[in-house]
Amino acid sequence: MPEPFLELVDISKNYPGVVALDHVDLSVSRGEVIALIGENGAGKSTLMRVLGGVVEPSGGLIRVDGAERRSLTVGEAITAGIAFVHQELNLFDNLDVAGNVFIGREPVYGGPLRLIDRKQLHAKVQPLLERLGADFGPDAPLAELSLAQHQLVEIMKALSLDARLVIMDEPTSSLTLTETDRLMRVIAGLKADGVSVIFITHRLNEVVQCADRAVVLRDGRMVGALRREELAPAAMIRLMIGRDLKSLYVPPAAPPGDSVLDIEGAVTSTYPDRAVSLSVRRGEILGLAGLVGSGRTELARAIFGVDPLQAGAIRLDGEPIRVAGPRAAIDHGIYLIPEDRKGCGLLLDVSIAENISLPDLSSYLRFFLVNTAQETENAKAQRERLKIRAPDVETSVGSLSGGNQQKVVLAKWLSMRPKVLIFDEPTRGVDVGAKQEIYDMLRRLTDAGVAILMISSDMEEVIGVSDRIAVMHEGAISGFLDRSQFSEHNVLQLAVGHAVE
Amino acid sequence: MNKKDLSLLVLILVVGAVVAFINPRFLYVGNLSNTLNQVGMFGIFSIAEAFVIIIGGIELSVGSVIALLGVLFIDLIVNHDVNWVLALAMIIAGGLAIGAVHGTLVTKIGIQPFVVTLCGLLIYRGAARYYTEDATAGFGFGASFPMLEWLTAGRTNVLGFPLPHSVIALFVIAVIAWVVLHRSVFGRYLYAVGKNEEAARYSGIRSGRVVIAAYVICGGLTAFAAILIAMYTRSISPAVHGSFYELYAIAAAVLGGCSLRGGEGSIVGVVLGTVLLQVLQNLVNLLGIPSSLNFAVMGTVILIGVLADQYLVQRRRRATTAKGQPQASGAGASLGGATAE
Amino acid sequence: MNKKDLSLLVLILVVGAVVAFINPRFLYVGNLSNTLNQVGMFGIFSIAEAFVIIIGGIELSVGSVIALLGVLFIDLIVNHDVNWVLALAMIIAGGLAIGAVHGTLVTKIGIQPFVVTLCGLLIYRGAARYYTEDATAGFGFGASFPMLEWLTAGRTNVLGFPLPHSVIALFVIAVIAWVVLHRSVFGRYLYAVGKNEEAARYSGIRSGRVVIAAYVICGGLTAFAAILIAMYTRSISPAVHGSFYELYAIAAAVLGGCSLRGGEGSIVGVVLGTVLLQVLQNLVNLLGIPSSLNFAVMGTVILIGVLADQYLVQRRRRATTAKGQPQASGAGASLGGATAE
Amino acid sequence: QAADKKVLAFVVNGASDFWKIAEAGVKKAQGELPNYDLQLKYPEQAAAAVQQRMMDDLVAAGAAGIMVSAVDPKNQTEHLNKIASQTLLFTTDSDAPNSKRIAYIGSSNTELGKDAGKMMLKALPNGGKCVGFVGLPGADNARERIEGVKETIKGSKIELVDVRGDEIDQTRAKRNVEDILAAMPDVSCMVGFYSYNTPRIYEVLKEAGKLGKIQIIGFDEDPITLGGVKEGSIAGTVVQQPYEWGYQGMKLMAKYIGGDKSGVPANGIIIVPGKVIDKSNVDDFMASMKAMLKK
Ligand SMILES: Nc1ncnc2c1ncn2[C@@H]1O[C@H](COP(=O)(O)OP(=O)(O)OP(=O)(O)O)[C@@H](O)[C@H]1O
Ligand SMILES: Nc1ncnc2c1ncn2[C@@H]1O[C@H](COP(=O)(O)OP(=O)(O)OP(=O)(O)O)[C@@H](O)[C@H]1O
Ligand SMILES: [Mg+2]
Ligand SMILES: [Mg+2]
Repeated sequence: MPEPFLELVDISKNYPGVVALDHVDLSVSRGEVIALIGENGAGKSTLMRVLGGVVEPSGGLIRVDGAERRSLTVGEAITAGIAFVHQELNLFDNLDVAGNVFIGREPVYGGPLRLIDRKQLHAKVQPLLERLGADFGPDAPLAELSLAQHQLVEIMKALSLDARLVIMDEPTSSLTLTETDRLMRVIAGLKADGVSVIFITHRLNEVVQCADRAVVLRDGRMVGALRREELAPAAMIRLMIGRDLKSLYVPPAAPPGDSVLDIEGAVTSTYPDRAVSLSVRRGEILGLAGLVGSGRTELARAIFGVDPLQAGAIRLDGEPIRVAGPRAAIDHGIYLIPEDRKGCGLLLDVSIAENISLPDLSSYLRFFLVNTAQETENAKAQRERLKIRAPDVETSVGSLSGGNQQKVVLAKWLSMRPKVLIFDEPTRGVDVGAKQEIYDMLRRLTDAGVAILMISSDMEEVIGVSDRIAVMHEGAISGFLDRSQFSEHNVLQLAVGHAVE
Repeated sequence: MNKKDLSLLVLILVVGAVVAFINPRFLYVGNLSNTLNQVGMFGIFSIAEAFVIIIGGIELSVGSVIALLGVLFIDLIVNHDVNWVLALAMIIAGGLAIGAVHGTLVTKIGIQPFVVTLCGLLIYRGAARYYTEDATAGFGFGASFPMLEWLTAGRTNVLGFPLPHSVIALFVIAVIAWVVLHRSVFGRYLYAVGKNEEAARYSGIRSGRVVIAAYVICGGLTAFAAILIAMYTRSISPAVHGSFYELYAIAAAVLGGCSLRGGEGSIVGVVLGTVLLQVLQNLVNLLGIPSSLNFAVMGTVILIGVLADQYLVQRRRRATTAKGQPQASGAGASLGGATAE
Repeated sequence: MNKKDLSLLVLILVVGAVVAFINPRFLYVGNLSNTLNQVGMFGIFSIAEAFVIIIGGIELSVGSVIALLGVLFIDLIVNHDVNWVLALAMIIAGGLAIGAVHGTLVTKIGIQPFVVTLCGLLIYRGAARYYTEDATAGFGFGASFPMLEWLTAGRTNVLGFPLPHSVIALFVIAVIAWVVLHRSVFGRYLYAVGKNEEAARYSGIRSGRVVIAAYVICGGLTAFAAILIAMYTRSISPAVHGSFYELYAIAAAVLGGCSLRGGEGSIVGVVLGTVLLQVLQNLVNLLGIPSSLNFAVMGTVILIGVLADQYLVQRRRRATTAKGQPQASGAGASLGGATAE
Repeated sequence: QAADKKVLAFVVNGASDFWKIAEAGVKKAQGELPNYDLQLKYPEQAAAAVQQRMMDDLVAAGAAGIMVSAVDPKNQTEHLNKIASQTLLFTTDSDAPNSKRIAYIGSSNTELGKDAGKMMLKALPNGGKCVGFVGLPGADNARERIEGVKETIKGSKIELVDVRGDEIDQTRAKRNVEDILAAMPDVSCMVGFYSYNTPRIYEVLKEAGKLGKIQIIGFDEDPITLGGVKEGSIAGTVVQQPYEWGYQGMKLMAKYIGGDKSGVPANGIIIVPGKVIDKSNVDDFMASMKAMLKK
């Protein structure tokens, strides 16, 4: 094994009331692919932020090429050849794709004027786009790309750095199988070029696919490492959460009832010449799969009334309804849990309790005022139930780990009484243990008569949780699958627009 | 009372103590009462402004609205012999209407708040000047509305202290605003919309309505302040009356912890901000500082206060870190500090 | 030229055509030349303001800086017999220094830009007034600096048109600013920091330096404008000189597509915004509209322009949707429209 | 219609009631000058630049004559000359003696100040501390009035200890009086140098119950000032005669354009003296004002 060029020694990081990292060691050698796994809030992102120069550790040493230091700055990290794909995307929606990829490292001409060489810039971005199979050009304005496409741009940014080490913090959390596969190949390519990769994910099969070793964090401590040959989901789960997990799928208690939500000929603005029709039945989980940009989020937004429906009708319990806006949808009992938690799901610098109560404040009323005691109580209950890792419910959501933020988004809606729940990537960034809790909860909800539409890019989740799957391709439904037809192959066939044989 | 408000209070007390030390007349009942009267008038429209700032908007037409509605009010009761209760109701209704128009233009038509209210600033000022043909609107000699005057510009003895009614009005308004902002559902919505409108909409908040409501509240309170101010000056030159008052209002709100990016601010802070600004004005006259330095003194004291606060915050932080305690990363200073985004 | 700028240009042309139709003197060479002269002076400090707005800051002290530096400039060359080239350099240096101080207070100490520059507004105005003891600073009769006067306030005949030098200066500055903002790496950083400072820092951009640089540029350009304006008015009453100019500057920038939330705006837009504001001023005098309505006309035209633009955008959108073509969802209106956040 | 009439513009230095009276004079002149279009122009701000802009625009619009109350005559000379070279230029209110203006019509602020000073001497035979209030202490008219006062009271036991400025903000103006009352309990007279200052003084003293105990000397003819004079609580006020400026000035300009230059004296200065209004003549003055503003 080659000498490690980068070592983290005895790194600790304390936040008020939280020990995020507790004396962690990690070393990286050339061409090594390390998977970093652990529960939500275990400290994975924090560890990587220390490495990327974003967070200053409270203690410990960082050794780069033998030189020791207490902390790095972003600039030093970049100079040391470390590229970083952040968990929370850090892009500029007033620039185009090329501008984002090369921000801070633009090719220039004109001497001291440092003018941007646009041609060269585009030329440099084009191969990256192809490498990841992106369906947009280098001059696409970022504001018009979907979340998953943003994630691809972030990855390109890291790849363009010619780094020695690429850190990817949950790069695949909103990618579908196709893009993920492509990314796996990219990682293999990097490895072959001698570039090291640290890879954080909650999708354990990805770890099995590409990692040389897996490092497991729990409660800020390193609890184990698995070599390539030991990598198996069960072993990883045991290290991560300290127990085994049962299988994903729990069948419904009763066969599904009548259809609750009927979408007929819905047309969204991105695909004005395609229409979607589907219905969700009482007590069932309808999975909605598709490739990045297939229009699933757009559909959900239109049903929820965020965007106007260009054409088509929505029926609830057979009655046609008009959804003028999210409030109207909620009044009808249709809820949406959005995929973009930072942009649409949360008020970042507000406490967990206030975030949870926000959609349902009227039920906390006491003499026209908010009953904060009841609010806190309910938030505490949700925190227990979803195992949100935070010192208390007064903690502001912005300081939570990504997965825990996602749990807060879920908690916002689960304390209410919906008829139809639309989940857009419900477990984005959520760890395996908590995922299971969430799936159990979905099942309990359907058993209580709720209809669930679950948009998911996680193949395992779509197949493991749904009672039925609808697949979207370029703004239209390309087919439905019953449980008997469930398979990766079938879903993928439909997702690329082919029929199932 | 949060930390920001506390810093502000300390600053006010320090400034007050220094002034009182140099000129003990600062603490005379008459002087305090006069200063409180100003705080009352300015505080009300500063609170108005705070509502709009909290939802992430801005209201630049405060000064012009004060001029226009003031002129109209005096005109109604002096020249048109309208009963003052009716006139008062009409003016408040006018303020609410102006707010509704601004809110609608911002939300339904989607014009930037800065542009909408800048146009308001220009149009209302012009309207006031045109309406009076640039003449001063005033009560004239001996015109008297004893009841109205007593209510708006009078003072009531409370334990020997002549408490101006304007400050009583401010107190009532501040208490209500505090409850609304910090305790009611609507207040939660205001902050939510100001922090992240998209997320608020996804939570089923009709953000458009909330924004309009904020502008309407702002308009109504400003109208009320306009009446108090008109009754105080008893004469209004439409070309200059209330000009720059929007800046006072925004300054008070920002000093009081509001962020112009929305989603932040406390009523106690806004009131304290107003107090600071008025004490500074008082100080200049009381210490016999040349009135040309009035502005400079205000600016300097605010800057020193903010710098001192920032310095203390940083020292405190260093101290806690040294003691090995975890430190709040990104905790801004309490006074006028950049709110982390 | 983007869509926003185009809408603004159309609005200017429409207003111009209407004015010219009512009073053809609008198009007289002398009048156009005078208006352009104003555009030159106001455009320069509007561009200055735009730099700060693009990085997500705000600069409220523009007017006061124009007063203070103007007073100092005149004082230097008239009373202290400083060579004007040296004086010019000193004043520009002063502007740069003011910008550096503001930038440092914002980034290193972490005080909100609004607070820093509000204090600046107050302090510089006070300093100017104190320095001159509130007296007007001016050249007096017969004082003459032919070269300086020609350079700053003169006009050169270009194809029979007396082109004011101020507008030539604006042109040069605008071209440079355009290249810097829209073509250089530094410009890219300005937009990046304005949009998302945290992300900029994660990308290895020294956002602190970028912010300071923006304030320094703003200070320098404002100083230059201060000299032009001083040479135009040839007299400065420190109490009122340049007051409200920050509002003009911000208005021009916002009309030209800058968002006060940062990260947006184009130089062409800012210049067009200035042109619109100046044409509106010209219009009031030319059409014999009562000057009390000056402000109201300005406000009304801007509002109508923005509303018309918004209306057209919405119609266009509906039309394309009907034609079944894909449309950019969330595309705001082009003029003064709320920039989507 | 109006387009083919010659335009004569009266450009004032800012909006105030004072100019309303001048406007009445202008209106009277308009009645007698049917072939002219007389306009009174208020710049939207009392700033030299704004006023210059306005005059440039007026010249561009073809004005035949401009009578201007220059914001800053000392330093506007050059620009006034430029205007004078393109159209007939009169100055009023404050003169620009070095400019190429044809005539100045107005009063002398120093003389007005002296009148006020004399009134102070009469009102305070035993002397005392006085405080002045003014909008813009640096403005020429304010300086000259203050100087006039100081010159007259020099050597007496009366002292003008301070003059507070208020930027023409009425709230500040009233506040200043309140603050001075608090800061200087021994003040024995207050002078309102701008037209709105005196009413503010009157109101504050009335509210404080100090009317009669503290002498008030005013300038200009605000209705409250006149009321106070009539009531006896204001010692007196010094007024200018803007009505005459507007009336005579416009007539003179028309005459001059018509070719008759006899109305303009050699030095070009036409002084319309000010008037001291006290209890003895206030009724007459109010009656004549009423008559003037009726038109
Ligand atoms: N700025 C902060 N302030 C306070 N606490 C923080 C802050 N950032 C992170 N934490 C805490 O540190 C702990 C570790 O967070 P981290 O983001 O590293 O988790 P993670 O392993 O990446 O989890 P996930 O899988 O959910 O992304 C969490 O408990 C989190 O609440
Ligand atoms: N704000 C926007 N402006 C313009 N186009 C957009 C915008 N948001 C999304 N799109 C486009 O709409 C298409 C559908 O996006 P959508 O988010 O619905 O896809 P999706 O199926 O949810 O996929 P994923 O979320 O996995 O990317 C994409 O091609 C995307 O480029
Ligand atoms: Mg994480
Ligand atoms: Mg999606």
